[in-house]
Amino acid sequence: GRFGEFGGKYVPETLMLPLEELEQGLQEALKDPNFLEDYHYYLKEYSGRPTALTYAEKLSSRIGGAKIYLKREDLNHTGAHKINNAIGQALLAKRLGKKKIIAETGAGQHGVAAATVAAKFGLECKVFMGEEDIERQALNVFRMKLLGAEVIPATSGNKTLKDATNEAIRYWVQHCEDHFYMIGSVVGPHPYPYMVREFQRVIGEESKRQFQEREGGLPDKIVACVGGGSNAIGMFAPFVDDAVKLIGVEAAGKGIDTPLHAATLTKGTKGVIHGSLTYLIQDEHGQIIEPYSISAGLDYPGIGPEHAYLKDSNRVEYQSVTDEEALEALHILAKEEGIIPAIESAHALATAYKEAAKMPSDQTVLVCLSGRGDKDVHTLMNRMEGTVE
Amino acid sequence: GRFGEFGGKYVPETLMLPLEELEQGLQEALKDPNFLEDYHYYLKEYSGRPTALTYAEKLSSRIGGAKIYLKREDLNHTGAHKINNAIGQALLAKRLGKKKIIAETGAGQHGVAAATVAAKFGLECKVFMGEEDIERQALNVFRMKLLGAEVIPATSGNKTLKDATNEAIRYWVQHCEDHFYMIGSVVGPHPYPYMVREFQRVIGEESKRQFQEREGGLPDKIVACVGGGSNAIGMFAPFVDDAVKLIGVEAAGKGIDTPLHAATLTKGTKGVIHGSLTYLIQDEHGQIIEPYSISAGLDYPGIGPEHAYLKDSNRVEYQSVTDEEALEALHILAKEEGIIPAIESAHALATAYKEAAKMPSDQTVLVCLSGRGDKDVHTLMNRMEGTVE
Amino acid sequence: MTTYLERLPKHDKLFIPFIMSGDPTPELTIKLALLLEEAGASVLELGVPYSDPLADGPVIQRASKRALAHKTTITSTMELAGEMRRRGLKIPIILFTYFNPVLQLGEESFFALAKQNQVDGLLIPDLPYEESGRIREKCSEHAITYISLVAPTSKDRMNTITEHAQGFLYCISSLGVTGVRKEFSEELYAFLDEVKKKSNVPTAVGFGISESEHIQTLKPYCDGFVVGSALIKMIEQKEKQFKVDEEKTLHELKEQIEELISPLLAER
Amino acid sequence: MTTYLERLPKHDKLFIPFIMSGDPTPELTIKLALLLEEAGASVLELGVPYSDPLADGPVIQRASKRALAHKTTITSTMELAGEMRRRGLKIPIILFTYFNPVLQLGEESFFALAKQNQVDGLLIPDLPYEESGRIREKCSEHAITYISLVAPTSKDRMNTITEHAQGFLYCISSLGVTGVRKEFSEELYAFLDEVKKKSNVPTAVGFGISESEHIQTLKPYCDGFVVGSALIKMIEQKEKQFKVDEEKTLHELKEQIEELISPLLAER
Repeated sequence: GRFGEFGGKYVPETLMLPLEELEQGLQEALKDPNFLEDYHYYLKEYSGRPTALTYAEKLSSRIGGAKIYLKREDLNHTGAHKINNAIGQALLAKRLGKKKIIAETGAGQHGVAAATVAAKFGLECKVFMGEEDIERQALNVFRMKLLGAEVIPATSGNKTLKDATNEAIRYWVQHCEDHFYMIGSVVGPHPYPYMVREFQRVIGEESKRQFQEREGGLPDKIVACVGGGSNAIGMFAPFVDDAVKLIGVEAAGKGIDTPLHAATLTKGTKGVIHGSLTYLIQDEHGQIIEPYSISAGLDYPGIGPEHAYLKDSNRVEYQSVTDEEALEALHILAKEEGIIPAIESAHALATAYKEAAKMPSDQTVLVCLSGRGDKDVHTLMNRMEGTVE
Repeated sequence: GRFGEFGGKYVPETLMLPLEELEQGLQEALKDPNFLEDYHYYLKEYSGRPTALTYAEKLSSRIGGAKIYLKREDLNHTGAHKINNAIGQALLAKRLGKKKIIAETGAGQHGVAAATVAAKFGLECKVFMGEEDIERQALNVFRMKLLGAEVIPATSGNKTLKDATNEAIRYWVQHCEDHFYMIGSVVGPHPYPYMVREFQRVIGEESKRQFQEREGGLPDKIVACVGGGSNAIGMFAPFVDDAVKLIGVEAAGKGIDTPLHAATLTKGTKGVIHGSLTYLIQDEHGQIIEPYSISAGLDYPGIGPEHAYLKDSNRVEYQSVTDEEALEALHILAKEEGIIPAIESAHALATAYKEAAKMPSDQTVLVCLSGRGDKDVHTLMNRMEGTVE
Repeated sequence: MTTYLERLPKHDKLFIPFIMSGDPTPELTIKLALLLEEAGASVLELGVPYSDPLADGPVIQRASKRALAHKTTITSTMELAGEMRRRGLKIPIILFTYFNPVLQLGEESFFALAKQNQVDGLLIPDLPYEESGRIREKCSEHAITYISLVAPTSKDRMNTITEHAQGFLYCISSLGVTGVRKEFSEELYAFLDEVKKKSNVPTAVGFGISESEHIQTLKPYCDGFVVGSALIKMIEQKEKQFKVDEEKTLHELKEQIEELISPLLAER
Repeated sequence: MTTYLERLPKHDKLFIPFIMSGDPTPELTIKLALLLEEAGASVLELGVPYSDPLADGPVIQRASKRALAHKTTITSTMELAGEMRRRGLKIPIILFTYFNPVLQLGEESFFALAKQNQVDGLLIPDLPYEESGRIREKCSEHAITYISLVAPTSKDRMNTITEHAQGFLYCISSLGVTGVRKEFSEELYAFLDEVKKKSNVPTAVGFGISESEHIQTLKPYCDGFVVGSALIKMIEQKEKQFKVDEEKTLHELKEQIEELISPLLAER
């Protein structure tokens, strides 16, 4: 249950049995052709996979370097890669005989994905969400309720994602006998980081096949944004043993030299969060610090333990991108390609532009466009009032 | 340029030449394998087609009759079938050497699609939108601007879709030499209803192929909502010569016995609107009456002339569904399948449920899920305040 | 029934004003018609207000809205024409209407009313040649002059249009819907020359004629002028004034019109 | 350094109160510790406040928040333990802390501080047996008692846990995070019986012990009780009172505690 020194199961004793059962159930499921068939059936017939691989022709020529390809996770049902994992875990929950699921959510994307699969597969669903986030993301809250989920406000701490996760874990501790906890990213205690990777690796697998068909080889560089890190792990996993440069992009918020960032790998230190040993943003006394990013999906104080490992083993390079850079990248994509990316994904784009500009035109950069930006339009409107006219 | 007695070109003399040029260019393009290849390339690699065909298992069992399948146009880039047509017309505009496009929009879905393809294909884009709608659909207005389009308020009449269309036509009359008018539905003067059908028939073609693969035959009934009617025509076209019952669903608003509806075929009379002879909602003096529906995409006083023909020739049955019925259908789909449909599409669903309930379980109903409901969440929130808790 | 041609005053250059039936009030529409005749109008274009006037600019759209507020319909407009006749109007009246009101009224009623109210001609801005076969036929049966429009974009269509033109040929002065414009393009002169050469009936320039300079400049290229938006704008600006002192306001309006068309009057 | 066992008073049944370092103030934490000893506490569980106490219910979360507002850290908590010793506290002190503060402080500093401040034991609620190998080793090097928890869901893990238990074995009275509960399930009795049978150290029931009836009911099934949330709640409710009349408030608190644990005191 470790990636190098990272990962593990730092959880209350009560959860050890549920985690063991989960791990065993997962291992069996991943070896069961019927389970995998079901999983791929729903990815295809329900979520609309394979998602497109879009060659961003106008963008590439504007950037003036490598050819930029976009893996269009925004075209998934519910608008982001989150659904891949939610489908996988929902099927697993059913297989394990659990009729009730719990999920945590920040901006609401995983909450919506969880509520969605709960509806689809007939599960009862409770979504824990920080009270602050509930107010900021009223639309997603409404979507979840429309889908039949119960949204439970997390009132502790700063009332955001970190606290919603704490509350979800607390609830799970008390109700683990009949509840399945559906974590939304490659974080949490083992086997979650492993499980979520396996349910997200379809991103990279499809990309590899599609890229082969289109370019007859592998991309030179792959870029993905990293909050908890599930879209990045899903994209990177099938390429880890290939000669492809992999770049993860964290949120630098107002700048990594300010206190307002979410650049866990760049600025964090080793510690335990939500059951896993990884890098995190904390003070000298080991108290976790609330991170900041304009992107609600990236402002998580920890990071998936596999990313910590990939960083320390130098397999993946991690960069960071500020709010401003991400917004500029978003605007450029909207104007050049007619695609409004999620602000999360815009972080990956900003780095991809920088990298592509330095590369010759016969090389290629593949970006994981993890989600669509519709959810962010309110944020963008508030932020850019008057500048888009 | 007619469907039976319907259609035609009821336009100012100034537009006759542009329409002739358009018709000729269209005919050539539709015979040009390169054009078709481009069109299908962008449908696939940009918009993510083929869209999924989802078997709504839980829904079907709740309804308790025929198996219900959903053609998932909501999974398209920008969230609705509108993009199919926008891609086609944008490619045609480029082929005809036009660098500027005009579009009209009501709720903003076609406006967003037009702005999207304008960005993607490097065209200048002006979107005409009623001043009322601009206020009600601020998010879509912002999306269009983000995509680089200019949104021009239509201040005449009731300041909604009908008036935006009038303004777009007026602007086109004055600027037809270098502007391409991208109509969003199967309405307007010939060749628009024909052209938009050809660019939307991919919906039906894919459905036919996918249905064959999944069920080994054709569906027994196909249901689609009808405002202008492009998703319905696109879905129906490839099935018109087959033994499949086709049902179009109009918006009955508060009820077809009230003045507040948009049931053009059910309650309208023959007349001319936006260049086309068709059924429309008008008073005894031939003044067009503003229609009503909770769905911004269905409250159009006219209807595509081909629908008028399909009604009069009895090939398609047209029913109508009230706001209440559509909302109930939306809720049911959300809770049973984890899909929040556009309120437009929910009209088709309401009828599909009724039909399916009357059919044996070995029969099938195919519903065109024309778009996703994210855009409607504000409307739903206002409408259902307090009822979803 | 007297025909269009019989009513037409023998002027060298035609002045064809457009007013909207019911704007600002039905009664004033009649007075305006009589005033225009007095001011030198050769033909009256009488507009039927329409909910969706897609060939018209904002000025005429507003007039349409005002007229609809007075419950003006295609029927009441023709009745108004009859009333104009009863009050002595002699010049031809061309009914300007979108196609849909005609359709809804029905052919039979339409032509009965036209005849009864001595309407001389019909102009339908959204009915191009290709769609107008049946109505042209009916017009000629009922001795109603069917007015055609020709635009700079008509090109190859010009021959057909000029061939079938009756009464006068309405030449669209620029691309565009009706409205007030500042300048004319070089292409316009060539276009007007060509139309004039081909046409068997007088040619009248419309769309954007708002200053006497326009008339002065374009006079050599055509046989007359349609003045719509500019006139409606004058009326609109006097809406309140009419209520205060109708006679004086009508008098002022007449002076403004005479000033506008002075280059035509000078030749009479 | 005196060990846990040497400090343990020889009571039949253990009373193990939990208080949060720095709540409501560091000074009061010391006074509360002394009061608890006086009231019959066998062991003191001294909590280190943490930003993300995911094994704790809302009462202890609030205490954590109050303590953090006083800038309480793992270091200052151990120093507070030292001060308790200086003021005469004899019973064993178990430091209750989440793993992350220990990690950040570093092993060396941690054990140096623990020794220096006469901390006797360590309880880490988010460090299950599998993750605790190294810290157990270090604890035993430094003669620090490592307290283990066992839960009804431990099942097959119970043997391993009981085998390695030191000091006392903390039995989680129900599924769940710490908090105040009303009833106990049948399974709980079976679970406690089993743990007691297997354990070589005293068993103490915790999580939800909030009324003397709980203690009365469960007494036959265990060797002692951990009282956390119920105690913190009493302290919380007296937060203002402490500022008005500290001595009187402490006295009242002591009476409340004695009332709560009366079934234990009755046996002493």
